[in-house]
Amino acid sequence: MEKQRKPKNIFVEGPISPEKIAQSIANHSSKTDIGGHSIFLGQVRADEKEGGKVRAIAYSAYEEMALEKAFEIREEIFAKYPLTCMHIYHSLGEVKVGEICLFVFTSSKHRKAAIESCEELVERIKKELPVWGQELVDNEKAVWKENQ
Amino acid sequence: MEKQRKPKNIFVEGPISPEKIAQSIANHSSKTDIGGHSIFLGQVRADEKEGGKVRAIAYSAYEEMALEKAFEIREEIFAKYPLTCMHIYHSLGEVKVGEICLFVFTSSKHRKAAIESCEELVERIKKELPVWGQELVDNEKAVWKENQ
Amino acid sequence: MGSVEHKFKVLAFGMIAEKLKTSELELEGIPSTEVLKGYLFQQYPEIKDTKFSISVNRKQVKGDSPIPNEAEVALLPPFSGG
Amino acid sequence: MGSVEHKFKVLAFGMIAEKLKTSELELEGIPSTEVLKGYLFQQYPEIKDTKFSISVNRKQVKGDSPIPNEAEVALLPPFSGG
Repeated sequence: MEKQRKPKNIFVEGPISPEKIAQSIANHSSKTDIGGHSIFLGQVRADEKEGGKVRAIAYSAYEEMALEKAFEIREEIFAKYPLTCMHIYHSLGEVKVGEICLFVFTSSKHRKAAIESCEELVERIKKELPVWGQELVDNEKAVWKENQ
Repeated sequence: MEKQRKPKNIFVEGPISPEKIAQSIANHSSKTDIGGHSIFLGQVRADEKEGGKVRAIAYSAYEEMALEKAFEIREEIFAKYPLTCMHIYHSLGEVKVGEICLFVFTSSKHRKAAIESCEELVERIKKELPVWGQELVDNEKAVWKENQ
Repeated sequence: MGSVEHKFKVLAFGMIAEKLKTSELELEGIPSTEVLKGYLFQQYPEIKDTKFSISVNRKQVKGDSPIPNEAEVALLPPFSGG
Repeated sequence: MGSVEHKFKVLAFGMIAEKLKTSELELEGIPSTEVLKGYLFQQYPEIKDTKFSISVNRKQVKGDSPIPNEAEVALLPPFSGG
């Protein structure tokens, strides 16, 4: 029986904690056909901007469209690579510098599929998901980010 | 002043715990010039072998040479990519199926350097470090692994 | 009276929402995305210099696309997730 | 008496250690890695069919390499870390 995949929520309010990442890794110890995991984490940088240093990024999204798109990307990546598991988490709301705002996690029997699919997922998430980050600087001025 | 890098121990006795990974991630929250982390985890698979299913891998190493080689690889990767941090941990001794035996962690300002260097590190570790895994199967027979 | 109404919703995000000073508009009688842009540029000239793409019912569209009745249209500035 | 001794250590790992039934040998008077191989194949014919490379003082060598006095030589079966 083919596994039926349904759109899942990828959004979490605020930063993604290291403990959540550890829990997610630990959850895979029962899947003994996995030989490699690839993880990408996005972390908020304290970039220098006009008017000050970034202290946080406030994320907003067109959530319904983002979830539909994330599901479409998931399905395409699952069709392209022999993966056992794939997880995507993205923050909404304020994430401070040094905190994690994106967590992408792929697992496969052999390492190549996990590594390549993780990289492709990150690129597609940044390019295709309707998510916006507004950089909040010291002096309360806000700057809208733009990918690439 | 240039940072002086010295050979570090990469070996840990037994499996690498998700909590150790979480701690390692959390340790980077103070480095606010980091924008992306790339992580690779090797996990022991329950492969079917002649005589039974793998229940664990017992790792041994020519430790002195492995540490010298790991240091050489570190220096070369640091010279090649604009990285903020790089960490390598490899298990010695018995690691059960579903447990983590390799943890490679790179961090950089922009994601590309972290992602590419992590992949290159994993390939070099598997190919160049004098480490051996012996697959322990149900019936106590042991099979020496061979990479690639 | 008796004519079929053609209503739709426009969602605005990021810098566009900031410039429109709202994240949602109700519009009617605008048949396509190019006509919508013309309307918006006239009503809100401050968005003329802002890059954005348009989705209709959660699919990004290119060029001039029809806007169906009851559609959910969205104005999407360049993405910056991750 | 009076002649310079030429001693060195041979470390064996993985399947090679298993077949040699030891992980360390003390040898002397063997000038190079090819001569060492010849000696080992004669003494331990069971390793003839086992792939391994050789390191001298922790550097892998190719072809026939001299073995310095007091060297640390190692017999390295194919790596399988990670």
